[in-house]
Formats: sequence, structure tokens, C-alpha cells
Amino acid sequence: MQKVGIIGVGQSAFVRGYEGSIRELVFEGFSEAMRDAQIKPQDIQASIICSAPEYDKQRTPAGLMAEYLGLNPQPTFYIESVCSSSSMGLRVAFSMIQAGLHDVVAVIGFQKMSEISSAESQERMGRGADIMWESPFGTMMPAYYAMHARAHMNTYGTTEEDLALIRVKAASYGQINEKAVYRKGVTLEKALESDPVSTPLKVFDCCANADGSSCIIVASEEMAKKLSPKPVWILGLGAASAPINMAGRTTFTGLTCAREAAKQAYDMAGVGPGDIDVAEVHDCFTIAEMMAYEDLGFAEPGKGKELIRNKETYIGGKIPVNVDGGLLSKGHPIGATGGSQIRTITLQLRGEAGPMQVDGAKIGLVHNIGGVGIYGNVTIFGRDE
Amino acid sequence: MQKVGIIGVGQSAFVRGYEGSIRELVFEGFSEAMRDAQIKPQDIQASIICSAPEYDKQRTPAGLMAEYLGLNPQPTFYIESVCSSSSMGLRVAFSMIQAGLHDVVAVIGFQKMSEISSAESQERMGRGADIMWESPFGTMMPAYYAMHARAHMNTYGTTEEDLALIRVKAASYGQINEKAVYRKGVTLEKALESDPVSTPLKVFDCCANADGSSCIIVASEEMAKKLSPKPVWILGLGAASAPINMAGRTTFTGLTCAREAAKQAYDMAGVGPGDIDVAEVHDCFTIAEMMAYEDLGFAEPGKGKELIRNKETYIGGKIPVNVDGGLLSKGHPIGATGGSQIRTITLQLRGEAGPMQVDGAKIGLVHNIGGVGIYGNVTIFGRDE
Amino acid sequence: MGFERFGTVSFVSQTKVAKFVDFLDEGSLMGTKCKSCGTKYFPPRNDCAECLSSDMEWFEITGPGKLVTYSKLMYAPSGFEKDLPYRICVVEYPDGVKVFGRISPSISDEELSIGMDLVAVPVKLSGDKVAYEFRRP
Amino acid sequence: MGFERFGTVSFVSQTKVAKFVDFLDEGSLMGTKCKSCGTKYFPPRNDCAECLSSDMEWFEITGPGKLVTYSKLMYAPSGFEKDLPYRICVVEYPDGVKVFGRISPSISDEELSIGMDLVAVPVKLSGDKVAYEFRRP
Ligand SMILES: [Zn+2]
Ligand SMILES: [Zn+2]
Repeated sequence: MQKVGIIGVGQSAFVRGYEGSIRELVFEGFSEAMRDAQIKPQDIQASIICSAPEYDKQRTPAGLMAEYLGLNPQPTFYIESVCSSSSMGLRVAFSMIQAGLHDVVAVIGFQKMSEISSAESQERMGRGADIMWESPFGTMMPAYYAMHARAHMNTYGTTEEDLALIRVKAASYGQINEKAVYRKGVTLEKALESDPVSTPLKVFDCCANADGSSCIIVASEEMAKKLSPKPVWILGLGAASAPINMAGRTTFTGLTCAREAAKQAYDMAGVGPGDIDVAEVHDCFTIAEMMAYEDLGFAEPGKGKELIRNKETYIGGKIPVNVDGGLLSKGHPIGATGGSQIRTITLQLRGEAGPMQVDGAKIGLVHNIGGVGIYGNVTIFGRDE
Repeated sequence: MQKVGIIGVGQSAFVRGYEGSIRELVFEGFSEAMRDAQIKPQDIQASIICSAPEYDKQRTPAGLMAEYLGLNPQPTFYIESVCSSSSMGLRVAFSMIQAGLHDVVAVIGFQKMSEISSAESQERMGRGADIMWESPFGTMMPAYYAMHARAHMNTYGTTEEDLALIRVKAASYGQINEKAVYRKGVTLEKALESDPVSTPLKVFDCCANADGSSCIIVASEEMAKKLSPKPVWILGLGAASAPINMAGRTTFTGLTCAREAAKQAYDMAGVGPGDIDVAEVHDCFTIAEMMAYEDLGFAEPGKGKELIRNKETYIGGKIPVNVDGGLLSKGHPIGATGGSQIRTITLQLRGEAGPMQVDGAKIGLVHNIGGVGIYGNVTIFGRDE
Repeated sequence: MGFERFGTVSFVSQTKVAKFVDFLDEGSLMGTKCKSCGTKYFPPRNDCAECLSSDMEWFEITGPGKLVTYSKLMYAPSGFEKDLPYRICVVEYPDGVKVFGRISPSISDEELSIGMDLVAVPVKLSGDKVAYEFRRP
Repeated sequence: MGFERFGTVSFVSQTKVAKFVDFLDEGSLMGTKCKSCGTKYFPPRNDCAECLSSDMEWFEITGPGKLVTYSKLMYAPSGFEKDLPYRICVVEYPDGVKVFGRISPSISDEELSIGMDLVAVPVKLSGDKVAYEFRRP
């Protein structure tokens, strides 16, 4: 089977309260990717629009975006797996290209979380769980990840300080990422002193909501070689799910969907955790990054804390993780998040990540989770020698 | 490249006001498809959940459905192109199988339109158009299709009676389809006398809202041959889009997305309109079926009216269309509609359509449109000799 | 902000082309034109899908245009009930630009015919809102 | 109908397992068990994912179970503000069934420890609503 490559990447700045419409926001990521790939809208043979629909007033945004971006009459549709929507979009783009239906596909992610009022947002937050059996108790994303943090601490002796160290790392890279929403540093003390949100997680354990867009241009091997001087190849794809109900889970010290997706991706790519030079993991909360270390095999179960204590996930460490600021500091505009992670890894593998560059990175990994481990996507990328 | 086949189909009854939850509704279509395919949930390697999110309180229903149907830890995600969501789902399932990612994929469509109140429904209706430039004028689906009807009548001399004849046909088959929401016959007089909704369209020119679910089990050639005594093969797939804004349209006498999708599907299948033995077309309004006759090449532009006047789209005619009652009488539970169309054609090609059977049908076509011609999917199916 | 003043019911407040509403206040229906490649857009937009430039200028839609198609609504979504019945339409201008909108109540159903000349006229709505409608030239 | 009585804020009124609420009224927390293959489900469901049967019977969740994990919320979604702060948890029973719910205010934060025994007790909420909470056995 042929290879499938990435020939263009773009994202808007991730910001609080974008002052334009969603179509204008999406154009920012799209136009950057088009300039990067040096192609025109008519070269795109299909578009996949990824977001979480609760944040839009616009129904069926795929059609609107295709029109605004000049992508008619090519097919377009919408894919959603909440926070991992654009990684799932990449999986589908890969598939359509392998199936021979298209040679060049745009995966476009966006979210304008500020499109709805704060009250509306509060109302939607409660409906991300099973609305029959869990939402009636009053649930929120931080509380679910907090239950995982509690279990991890109880089982492995992980501490609140260990989690805070992850935030300190994220902030140190958010400071040097011009597209990040949170550009300030965070000291260990500041992180530990922040107010509790849902125990044991505090304000600084939680990622920053943001408005943003991303775009990834995916191409067949032949087109990638023709159009791009530095194509980045998709080496392995993994995807899995777990029950939305906590009552259906088998563990709270990790995410089974991530473990399963990682296994698939490593197998398909023919590499192991030790071969990864740089990774983007889904750090919607600090505990999520801690679990990712272990679910991805960067550390044994319970040993994730050693990685961060020893700064092994900083640039220069054994396995640099989220050296663009991650969701914690770069921001988490739901539908755009996976695309932004893929963009970061693409730039790393091209050697174009600027001050965030991991020297000589050849193999990169993206770990993107939807909901509280409902959906897990792990994707491995490589470059030509 | 290998073939991809359908090995199981199911749908719930299409009803007004389903009295269970959406998970229970989805189970009805899913369990019928599983019994039809004689497989178990663990044999499904990925699931694609298709609906229009505005009708659900539940956020990210893919995760919920995968859990309820026993489809964890396999990957699952959500696809939306409004009314054509499950045809788009089929296109993606085909792609994932061709890409070698999965051998058996379930495409599950559903809509419980009665999940929200009538007032909420009225509010959402206005937001299916471009919410910046058209919705502020007060727009609705019937009005958009009515503008097409007006243009078609003005250009070609099509009459209100011609459209009513399409409804009469739909009702004659809805009467014999046990899964249809509207089981009564409709006389030409009754159709013509019904109240105007948006001129020139009347109540009986509009499809019936319904709650329902559908499920299509798609398999690789090897698995299809192993598991199914009568696999139905996907011969051709077409998909296209058109601007959501009416100001961006080039014609109002047909849907350009359907014409483009039909061309792709015919080319891929290596057949023409004259080779189709039975068709399901997207008759959300009578004018939509009239335009489909012409967009699919069953009639020359403007000659669609001859087909219905001469009963050529009845069983026994040149090209039987929507002989299961269509959206007009069978009902239109948005996300489930395409899956139900595919089910009908699968049963026809297997010779299992009961009183609706078109004798000796070998090649079938599904035409499924999202929004007012924003998304067009045309899919062509065939059976072994 | 500002765009929430457009139309009977508004769904979007923030857009980079919110100046459209100010032009309606001043009596003009405006589209945008790409300074880079010259493509004209209605509805107006901030970004060009042809050449990906975001350098746009405003131009006025002047009439008359021709009625392409229309329909009279007897039912309406939430918030539009008191306007019923009303007619929506598409009008095409000589330069190929098309405009979607409502037909003025000053034209009767009987007077309507496809191909007839119409002009777009900005109108004030209740609650400090603005829109435009199509009238006889 | 009837299921809208479950929980502080309800989002679903119609389900084939609405009888769950009647059982809470009567003082019992119930799951469902597949008559065909014997699989036990909590939350209860109308349909079996193992064997695709819809022939289910009710069974009572009796305690005690063990606390698997928990968290105390300092912020809440709309409609739950007046309950703040409150604690959610997962409890596992000897037969492997797990139940998600809230921990009773009768247990202090200091008393909580993972692995402790808890029992689920149906409770009445304001507005004729019902739920259950976890207490000491
Ligand atoms: Zn331009
Ligand atoms: Zn069973």
C-alpha cells in the first residue's frame, strides 16, 4: 500500500474571545496551511470539518466552511469525537486517500468556545457525560479527571506537586509559542497555591479554553512527493474507545482507549515508545499528561512521575512532550486541538519548530483524547531520512 | 482493489414520538442488522454514528452508542452532513475498509426528532441556513425547496399536479411498508387540496418527520464472502457539495451536488442511468424527487414530469423509485434516512423486499441529499449474478 | 460586535464585516471585492476564496436586478411568526452577483413574475434592527 | 415518561427503564440482568449488548461496595450550584458491578478513603425528584 503524507499545516493564534465569526476564524488556519503547502482551494479534493457542535449556533458548519474556503463542489462533511475530532478527521482522510477516492484532503478543525454565553457553556458542560445516568448528579470534565488523579495518587503515590510540575513545563513552553493563549510562566508555588476546581485538581491543573482553528493538508504518496519538499508521513494510526459511563471502566489510573490506540499505532508503524523523538499528548489536565506517559509506554505504570521530576519530558530530556505549551498553555479549542498537535509534530519533523525545536527529531507521536477517555487516537509520524 | 460489500441491514420502525431513549431506539436498528448479518458486536471493528446533533440533548452520542451496543473498545466517531449523514458514513466505512484499517464496520444512523420540544425544533429549523446572511430573514427547508419548485415550474412547465402525483406514488408504497410512519393512501385531490406551507409547496408535498434508526454492516470482500450468502457490493460512490447560500447557486431547477455525485458514481461503477433497476432518491419534498429524476439522468432536464405522469417510477415502470414510500411516506428521521435507503436497496438486490420487490433487480442506486443541496451523495450497488 | 442588528432575528454578533450594518444604516447595500484578484462577493466576506487574500474593499450593490425565484412562507421559525406571510427570493444583478432577501409587502403576489426588475432597499426594523428588502425600481 | 424525576437536573424523560425511578421511590437501587445470557448491568438497560436480547429482569444492588475513587467539586454546571461543594464517586460491588453517584454529606472529607465500605441509599430531592447517595453501611 502507498504512503500518505502531510504537505501543509496551519493554525490560527489560540485566543480568548476571538472577535470575528467562525468562518473567519477557520480561514486563518486554512490560509496558513494553503500557503504552507503552496496549493489553491481547487487542489483540495475533499474537506473534513471537525469540531464539537454544542459551541456553534450554525447548524451543519461543514457546508458553510466549504463555501467560505472555496471548497465547492468537492465533498465535505463533519466529524466529531469531541476533543479528538481532528485526529479522527486525519484517520478518515488517510482512509479516503488509501481507498483511492481522493489525492488531497483538508482536515479542518475549529472551535469558537466564546460563541456561546458563559451560562450556555455551563449548561453544555454537564451534558458531556451520559445524560441519563451521570449528568443528573452534576458532573464536569475536571471532576472526572480528578477521580483519575485521586486513583493515580492512591495507587502509585503520585503527588499534587508532580502534577504541578507538568503545568510548570507547559507554561515554560507556552511562553515561547506565539500562538499560545497563555503566554506567562507558572512557578511550582503558584501552581500548588491555586484554588481547587475539583479535588485534587486546581485551577493550574486545568487547560485554558480558547478559540482557534487548525488545518492539515493530507496527500497521497505521489502527490506528496510532487508537491512537498519535506512531506511528513503517517506511519501508524491507532483508535479505540471506552465506555462513557465511569461505571463501565476497568481502571482509573490510566485510559484504556489510549493504551489500545497506542498499541495499534506502534504495531502499524513498526516502532516502540523508545523510538519516539518528540510527542504531543492530550494534557487537558495535568493528570492526563501523567497518564499519557504511562499509557504510551514512555514510563512504566506508576513511574510517570519520575519522568517529570527528572525533566525527561523537557527538550533535551529522554522524550520531550508538549514542548509547544500543550493544551494547558497553548490552549484547547476543542475541534482544533488535534490539528494543532499534528501541526506541531509536522513542524518538528521538518526542523521548523523554531525555539521549540527538538534537534534531529525523526519520529513524532500525537496522543489525542476525546472526552474523559471515551475516544483515544494515537498517530505516529516520520520524515524522509 | 478489493470490493466492499454490505452483509447486514436493519432499521427501526419509523414512528412519530418514539417512547424510549435514543440508545434504545438505536438498538432496534442495530440488533436487526446484527441478526441479519448473523454476527456479534465484537465482530464489528469500528462504528460510525450518524445524525444531526441539534436534535439531541446528549453530547457526543457516538461514545454513548458504542457503549450501549457493546462496541467498546473498538473505535467509534460521529459523522454529520445533516440529512445525508449515513450515506456519508457509508462512504467513510468503505474508505476505512479499503485502507485496510478494518474489515467490518457498522454505519449507524438515528434521529429522535421528538427528543426536543416543538418550540426548540422551530428554533433550530431557522439555523440550517447560513445564520449570518439568510437565517435573519426567516428561512425554512420547505421555503428553499419551494424556490426550486417555482423555478422548475417557470422553466419547464412542471405543475403542482405533477408534484402531487409524486406524493400519490409515495403514499401507495407507504401503505405496504410496515416500517413507514405514514401508512395511508393519498389521492391526487387530497394532495392538491392540502394547505400551502411555502408556495407552491403544500402539506402533502412535504415529508413526514419521524423518529427512527438504521444500521448497515459493511465488510471487506473477503469477510463479505465468508459471512454472507448474498453480499451486496458497493459499485460506485459519488459525493459533492454546493454553497449553503442561495446567492452562491448557479441554478434552481436542479441540485448541482447531485449531478456531480451521480457522475462520479456512474463513472466508478461503469454504468449509466439506464442500467439502474431500482432507485431510492431523497424526496424530502416532492420537488426534490422531481429534480432527482433529472439530476440522476433518469429523464432529460425538464422531462421528469413525463416519468411520473406515465407511472414510469412505479414498480413495473422504466425505473422504479422510492417504492418503499420514500421520505414522504416512510418518514425522514434525519440521520437514519440514508441508512434506510441503503437497506431498501440491499433488500431489493437480495430479492427480499416483499410486496415492494422489483423483480430481478440487479443494480440499485441511492441518492441522498443533505440540506437544500448542500451535500449530495449518490451510491450504486450491485449483486453477484 | 454590531452585526446582531442585522435581520429580524440575529444569530451572530461578531464578524469582521460588521460594517455591512453601518452601510445599511447609511442607505447602501454593500458587498466586498478582493483588492488582489478582483472577485466580487455577496454576501460580503473578509477573505477571498479565490486567492486567499484578506485585503478586501466594499462596493455598492446597485440595481436593478432580476427576480430569479421566490416563495411565500405560511409558516416560520421562532421569532418570525408576526411577519407571516412573507416572501423570500433570490435576485441576480447584471454583474452576476446574486442577493437573497425578502420581497417588500408593497409588491402583491399577483405582480410577481420571474425575470422582473427589482432593487434592494435598506429598511429599519423594530428594536434598532436593520435589513433590506426588494422593491420595484 | 417518568425518568425526568431522576437526579438534581434531568435531561431525559423517556426510556424503557423508567421503572428505575419507581424502584427508588420504593427504596431500592436496581440494575437489570439479561434473562437470556445472565449479564448484569448497572446502569440498568433495556437491551443486552452481549447477546442482543431485550428480555431483561430487574435485580437489586445490595451493599456494601468499596469506594474506588472520588472527587469534590468546587464548581458545577447549571442547575447544581446550590449543592456545592459535593463529591462524586465510583463504588464497586463484590459481583463486579460498579455504580456512579454522590457521597452523602453525612460522611466528612476526612473520613473518606479509597477501599472503604459504602452502601447506596435512595434519597428524595426537592420537587418530587429522587436519586441515591452513598453512606456508611
Ligand atoms: Zn482574491
Ligand atoms: Zn444477554
